[in-house]
Amino acid sequence: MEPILQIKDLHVSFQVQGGEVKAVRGMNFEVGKGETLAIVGESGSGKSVTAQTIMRLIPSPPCKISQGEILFQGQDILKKSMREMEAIRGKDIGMIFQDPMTSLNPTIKVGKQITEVLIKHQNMSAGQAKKEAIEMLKLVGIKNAEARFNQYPHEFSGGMRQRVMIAIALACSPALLIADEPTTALDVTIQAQIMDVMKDMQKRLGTSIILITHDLGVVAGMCDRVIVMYAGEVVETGDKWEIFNNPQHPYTKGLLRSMPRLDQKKGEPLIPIIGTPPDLIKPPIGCPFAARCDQAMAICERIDPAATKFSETHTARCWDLHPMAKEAQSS
Amino acid sequence: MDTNDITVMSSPVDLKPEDFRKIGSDEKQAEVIQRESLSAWRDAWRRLRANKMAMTALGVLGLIVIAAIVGPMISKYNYYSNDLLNTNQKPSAEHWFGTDDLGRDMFVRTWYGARISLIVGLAAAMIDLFIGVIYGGIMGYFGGRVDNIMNKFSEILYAIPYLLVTILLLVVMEPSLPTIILALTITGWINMSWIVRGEIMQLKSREFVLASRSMGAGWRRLLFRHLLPNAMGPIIVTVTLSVPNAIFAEAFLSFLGLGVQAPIASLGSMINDALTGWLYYPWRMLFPAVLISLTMLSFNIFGDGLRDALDPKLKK
Amino acid sequence: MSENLIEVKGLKKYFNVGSGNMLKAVNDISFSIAKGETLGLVGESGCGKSTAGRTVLRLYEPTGGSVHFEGTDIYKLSPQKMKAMRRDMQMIFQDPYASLNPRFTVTDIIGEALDIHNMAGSKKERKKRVEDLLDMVGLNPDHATRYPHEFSGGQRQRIGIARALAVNPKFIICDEPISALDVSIQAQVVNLLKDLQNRLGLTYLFIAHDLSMVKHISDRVAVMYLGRIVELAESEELYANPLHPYTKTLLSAIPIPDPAIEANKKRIVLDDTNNNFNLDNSELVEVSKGHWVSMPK
Amino acid sequence: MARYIANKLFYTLVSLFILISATFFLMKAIPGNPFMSEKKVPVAIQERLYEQYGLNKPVYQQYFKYLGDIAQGDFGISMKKINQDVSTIIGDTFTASLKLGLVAIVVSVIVGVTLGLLAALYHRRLIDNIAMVVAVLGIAVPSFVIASLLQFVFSSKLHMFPTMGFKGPMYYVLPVTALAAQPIAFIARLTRSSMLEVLHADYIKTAKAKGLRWYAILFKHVIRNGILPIVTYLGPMTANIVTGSVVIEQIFGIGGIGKQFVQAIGVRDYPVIMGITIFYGILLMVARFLTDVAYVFVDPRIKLSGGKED
Amino acid sequence: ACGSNDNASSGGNNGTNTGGNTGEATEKLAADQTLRINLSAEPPTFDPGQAQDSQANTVLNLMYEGLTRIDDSGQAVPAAAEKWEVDGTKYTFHLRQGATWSNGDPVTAENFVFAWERVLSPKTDPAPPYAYQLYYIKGAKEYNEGTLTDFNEVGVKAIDANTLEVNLNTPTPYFLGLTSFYTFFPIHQSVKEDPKWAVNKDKMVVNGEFTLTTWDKGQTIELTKNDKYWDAESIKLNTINMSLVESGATELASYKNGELDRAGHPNGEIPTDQIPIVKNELKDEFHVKGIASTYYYQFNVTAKPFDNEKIRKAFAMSLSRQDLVEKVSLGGQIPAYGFVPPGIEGAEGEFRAAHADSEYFQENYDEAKKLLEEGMKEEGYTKLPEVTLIYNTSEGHKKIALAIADMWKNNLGVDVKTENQEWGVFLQNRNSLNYQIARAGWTADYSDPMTFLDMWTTGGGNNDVGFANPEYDKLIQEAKATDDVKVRDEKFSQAETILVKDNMAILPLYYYTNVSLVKPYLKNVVVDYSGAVDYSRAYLLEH
Ligand SMILES: Nc1ncnc2c1ncn2[C@@H]1O[C@H](COP(=O)(O)OP(=O)(O)OP(=O)(O)O)[C@@H](O)[C@H]1O
Ligand SMILES: Nc1ncnc2c1ncn2[C@@H]1O[C@H](COP(=O)(O)OP(=O)(O)OP(=O)(O)O)[C@@H](O)[C@H]1O
Ligand SMILES: [Mg+2]
Ligand SMILES: [Mg+2]
Repeated sequence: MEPILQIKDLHVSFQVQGGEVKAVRGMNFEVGKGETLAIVGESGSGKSVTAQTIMRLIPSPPCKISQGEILFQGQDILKKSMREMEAIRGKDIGMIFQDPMTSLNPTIKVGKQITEVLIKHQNMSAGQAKKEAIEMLKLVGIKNAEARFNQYPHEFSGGMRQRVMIAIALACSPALLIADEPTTALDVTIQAQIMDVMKDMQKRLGTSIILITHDLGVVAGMCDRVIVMYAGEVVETGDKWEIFNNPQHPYTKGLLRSMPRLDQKKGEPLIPIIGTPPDLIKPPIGCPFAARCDQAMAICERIDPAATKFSETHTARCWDLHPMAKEAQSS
Repeated sequence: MDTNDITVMSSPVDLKPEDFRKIGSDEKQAEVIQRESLSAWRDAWRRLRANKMAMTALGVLGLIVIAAIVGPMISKYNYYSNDLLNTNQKPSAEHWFGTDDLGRDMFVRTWYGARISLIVGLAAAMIDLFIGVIYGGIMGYFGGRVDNIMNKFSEILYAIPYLLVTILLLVVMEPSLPTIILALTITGWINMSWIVRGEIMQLKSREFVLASRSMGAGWRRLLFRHLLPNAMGPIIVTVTLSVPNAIFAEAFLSFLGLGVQAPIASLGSMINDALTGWLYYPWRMLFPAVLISLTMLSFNIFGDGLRDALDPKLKK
Repeated sequence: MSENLIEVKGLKKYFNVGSGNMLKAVNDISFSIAKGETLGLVGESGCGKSTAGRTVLRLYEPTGGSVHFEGTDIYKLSPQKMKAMRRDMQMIFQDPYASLNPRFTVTDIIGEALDIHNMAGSKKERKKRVEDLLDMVGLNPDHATRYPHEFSGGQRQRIGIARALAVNPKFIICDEPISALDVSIQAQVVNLLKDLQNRLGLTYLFIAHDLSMVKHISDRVAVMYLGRIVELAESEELYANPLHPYTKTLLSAIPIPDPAIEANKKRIVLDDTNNNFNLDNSELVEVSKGHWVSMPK
Repeated sequence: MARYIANKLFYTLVSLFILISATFFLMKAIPGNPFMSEKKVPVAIQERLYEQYGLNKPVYQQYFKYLGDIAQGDFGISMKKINQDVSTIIGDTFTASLKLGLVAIVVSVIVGVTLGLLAALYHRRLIDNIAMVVAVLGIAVPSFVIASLLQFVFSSKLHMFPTMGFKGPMYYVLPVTALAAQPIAFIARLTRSSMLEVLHADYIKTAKAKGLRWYAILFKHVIRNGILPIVTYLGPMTANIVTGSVVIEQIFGIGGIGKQFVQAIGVRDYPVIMGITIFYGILLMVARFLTDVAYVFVDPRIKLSGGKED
Repeated sequence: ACGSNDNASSGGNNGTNTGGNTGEATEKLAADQTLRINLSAEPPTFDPGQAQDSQANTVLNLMYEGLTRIDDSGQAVPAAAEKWEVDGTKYTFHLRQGATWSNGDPVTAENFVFAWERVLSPKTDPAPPYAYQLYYIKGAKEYNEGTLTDFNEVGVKAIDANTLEVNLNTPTPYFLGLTSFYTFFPIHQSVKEDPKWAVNKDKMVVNGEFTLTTWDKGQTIELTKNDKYWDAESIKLNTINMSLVESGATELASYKNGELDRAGHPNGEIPTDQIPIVKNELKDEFHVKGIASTYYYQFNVTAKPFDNEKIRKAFAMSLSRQDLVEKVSLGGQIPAYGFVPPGIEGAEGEFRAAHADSEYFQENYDEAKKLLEEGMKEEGYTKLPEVTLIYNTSEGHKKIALAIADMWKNNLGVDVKTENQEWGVFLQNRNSLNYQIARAGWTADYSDPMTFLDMWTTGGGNNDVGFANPEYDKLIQEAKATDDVKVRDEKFSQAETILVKDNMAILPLYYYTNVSLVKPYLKNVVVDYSGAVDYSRAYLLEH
């Protein structure tokens, strides 16, 4: 599988009053052609920042990409000029933003916000673009698309806005689609419908997808591989079977445990992961999850663990997986 | 996936078994990164202080104010005595800023004029802030009939010939500084109110307003705590403009004979006096003009700084 | 269930969308919620859930209908009385970022509710309370002086929850409070909401998409479609025995966090996306005890 | 929309009526009359003039007569410019001011917005500082000083442009520059301030993610969202600039309506004062109305007719 | 004089005046005879009967021709009238044969009768404000006031097409001069058809040297040579282009820039600040000419403290007029100690030359202080009431007021507040005697002391100082009655003595001058005693 995107040792930080928020701290991963990669993880763990860094959309200042490479189709995106980036964005890499309310321009009709991309990247005429855009709106399940085409974002419900965002991102059938929590505001039927659209596109065009989500159900249905992030780092990665059936990192385990299940008995409390994630201005020197981890060991607070490999695809970073840990515990 | 470098962990340090002693989550030591807890205003002030340009500007303004107060005192001249033997003298040790067409000392007159102009400018700015912002805020916030009526009222006031009003004011009242300030304020705030109105109309549909309303916030809180602070950019720009506008309006009034009464000077009227001969007696123009420009520059830079300081998104 | 805390009757909210067209975002819905109960509200996105929630709180002036809160019709209250009432009724907004004033620090956003209802006490108490609330929703109290844009989406949502909790309300409309949260925090928040409910006797109207979560948290669930309630039942009953075709579709689409199940899942697809199930000529009928479903008249 | 316009029209008419009344009585309240001069004319002649122009009647009668005339669209004739119709005077002088003003507006919007945008795009960098110093100078230096300086440098010294008059394209350059200096400065600063806000908005990120060229983003997304304060400012500014600047018109010897107005007040040419006031009032209200309409185009979230919510 | 030392050098390096030295003695006419001048305001009317200001004067003098014209020596010379006979109060004018209007009609005596009747008729709408200039004619005043209704009884008659007979009330030595004034200009009968003819350049039928060919309202006025004018041969200018710029500084700048051929009085003004400079820089082009106007302050003799004569005198004597003209007003003005300015005809030559104003009072600060003390004692003041000097808004007036207030402070020890007032407000206050001291100025209507002195009679329309002196009234009455120029002169001198020396109702400051800049190649511009300018026979040399 030939990777379309490779991220190597990416470090991203923000200058804020009182210091530097180290939002991404040494990310490494790659996305294969036609593959769907899920990024799950704690809120604030740097998922969106990573995604936006790939698009070079992070505002700088205050942001700084202090280290690392992002190879897209073999070329380092971080070295590209603004002009070259413009050509890539929207056409080669599409992006769905997390916050639908503020991500649509409030003063431009929804339809126009879609046709814009079509005209720019597909060289369509205005008329063609309009037809295509209405198609797109229908595709993402917006009823009465002709009328909705001429409305403004504030006249849409949250979920409808998000669907518009999706339509924009899908409009040019990009080679890589980054979807930052595309369906959080959608009901399950629409969500399923959109997932179908994405899958269909993937099948037709071999699109690669990075899907950032909290919904492990969506991950289960949609993705090939999963990256679990915590505090700016990848703590576990594997294909979905490995992650769901054989999670290794305590955070991943915690995540899966905390999901409500339909068959769960009523009144039974959910099992959350206690505590809060660390402040990334001063990230812990050891394992970032140590403070919340009931398996934490003395070493966890001192040294950030390296990855342990379980299979070609499955790795996790935890001291508990270290051979010495078992020894220590058994002794 | 780091497949190449890590198969089995290679540790940078020697690990001892006790390192792997379980401590659990309860023993964790949450890092405490105490940041001083500041109110939004104090936070803004702190950020403002960090802005060197803005602080310099503030310093310059302070110096100008001090000089305007002290300047006339330290000179042996006063602002009104003529010296017809020494008219239009170049700056010298005797007269630091030279003399004007009646031989009056320009140094004293300049600082004295700065005093008047600053009073006029600041008064106008205050009025702009108090009347203009509140009036515009109310128009924009309530909309509908309130807006219609208040808006039309401001338009009428704006369209009534200002000169007539001023002439009448001066017939009715003593020509004095308060009268002029009154004349300037009758319509001075209107522009501000319109700018604010537009901003508020735009802002009031934002969701955070709804959120605050859901908590029971009344219109005063919504307007003053939520909407106006978010309209701070244009407000500050308008205020910083209203200061020179008032100063020049005063000069224009003097030009029409309705401003401060000679021999009292204002920077505007001094520039005006110097205008016809500025090629030959440049110092008569230079000092007041530079002082006005410096004041305005400082006001504007300070205003920009303030604007930036009040916009948390811009913070460094 | 004891007495009803809130009773909504015939609520309507139409939007004027220009050229004389009315968008019937909420079209004659009625329901009631008992004290200490959680009513889940699910439905297609855009079907009017948020609008219904906002109208119930009188953030939008209703087009018709009434809302009785503890027996008083809140649409008839004077502004002063309404303000006092708002202390008891709170809302967690769907869009975390837009609903936070970008110029307020987190302290001020949360503290504002305290200020409005004069609950702050001294500065120190206010700070303490804000920190407690942040802690309660799983945010680092050290972040109290930050601004909304410095937070991630989920963190912002938690700020919104803390704000709603600040005034110790009796009734909270949770407009998709957790959809922007990561799962571990979702669990925290849901537990927190439940815990608060148990401790303080809170009542919720819980709007969400995540049907598993809705099922988990709600006592009863209402399903909305095109501005109307099409089905309303005890949550166990609804999930076990959905009657309305839309409900069935919805339930069949729930994603299950298990790749094995997902791989073989069959979902009912509405063949006609414009299907309105003849709602204009339907009414809610109680088919079994507490189970109402929309049926053609 | 039709109801909205009818409603606005009604308010505008009422406002005009109030404006006319207020100005009329104000004008009559100030000392002096059109026939005063240092060298007085004999009482008999003066009284005949009063009679001919209706000034011998009680003020309220003059007022009602004026209202009657105005209702029929009759602005009367000047009391100083003998036998000249007020409408002709307004027409003639307004033409000059309008030509000059429109050019000045176009220049100030283009230059001002460009400067402001540059400053916002290069926030806290050299270009920002340069643009803002230019802007501050535009504000800090009074227009009469700018006008005199321009005159000195470009006509007296460099002989590039004529000193005065208003005969052809070359005659526009200096007065337009002087006239536009302050609006440029103000627009630049307003633009910068509001664009800074817009540039940080999420939807700009979206636009970038679409791969739009920077100028497309600028023109289609950024400007429109940040233009509102400029639109507000533009309304009255247009009314002001096209009705002339006394100072600029005096310095460059242009017979515009601004100069005309101040002169009319100076000699108490009542019909001209009233005529120009009404003219200006209408212009202002139209400009403000258009501003409001423009608001909706600029930002569809703004509701014109409605109040708060609903 | 002042400041000349600092600016000596700047005068040297600023020699950009176009054509300053090239005119030399080669009297060769320029090919393009276009004169470019400036009017600081647009003439309010082109109707000679309605005109009343100096801008209209300049233009109307070029477009119309009266019975006489004033030449550069100030004498009335034949114009529309070829010759005339004077018999006491009866004047017979013989009009020039062959003179025509611009439409070709002959200029007849009827045109004059028509014009004068129009000015005097109470039915003319609006009433011509200067009708009173014709009041010397028998029955004119009565007709104008409506007490006489038959115009035939007014002393003006067209004997035949070319003979106009005029009868006056009393001997009026300056009447011939008056007939050159615009109110006396003839009007073509065609104007009857359109009451608004004077606002339409195509309807103006003129008999003067030039016709109005362009009137771009508010911007420019252009006159073109009238080929139908009887003496068209001696008119060399083809076109006169008038810009309408109010600002003196701009006018001067365009003059220096070569856009104007003449700048300054009477149609514009050289800014005071620049006078010393241009005087130096453009020596050959700088012209100062005394004119028959007086700049003075007037006391309200009915208000405290100036109801006391000694106090008035003290104020008048404690000034240095020399300083004022040399250091403040700067236009080469002449210090005034009387009211009638130089340039006004007396019995033999100028009135002022025969009756020196230095007789009336001298500047003497000690004397002034003494008088002030005495005056205060008389009134029982321990402290002088607060005194305010009012003036109408103008840079020049302001400077003078401030300089004078300062002199009073230094020389008399009195603090005087100065207050500038908007023109209308100022006039109103002055008319209603609502002031203590006020600025004033008076320009001659005709070259005779009468124009300065009859205004101070008790209750006179322009007597706005509250001055009332029966003896004075009697002297003026007597002067009006006699046709003996010597007696008149004597009466005037006595009256002025009462006005200034005895009563000091007014405080003379200086006699005005006309300051102008004229390009050396512009020749034959005539400025008369009153400062009125006549460009009709000017011409341009090659430059
Ligand atoms: N503009 C900014 N200034 C300062 N800090 C920022 C900024 N943007 C993001 N951060 C910080 O960077 C970290 C990562 O944020 P990011 O938005 O990537 O989180 P996320 O993983 O997408 O979370 P969520 O799932 O909640 O969206 C957070 O701690 C956040 O506070
Ligand atoms: N201010 C408004 N003006 C016009 N139409 C509106 C407005 N607000 C909402 N609507 C419309 O009302 C309908 C219901 O919107 P609402 O936000 O209540 O949906 P929702 O059920 O909350 O959906 P979601 O789950 O996507 O948030 C939508 O069709 C929307 O377009
Ligand atoms: Mg995110
Ligand atoms: Mg919603």
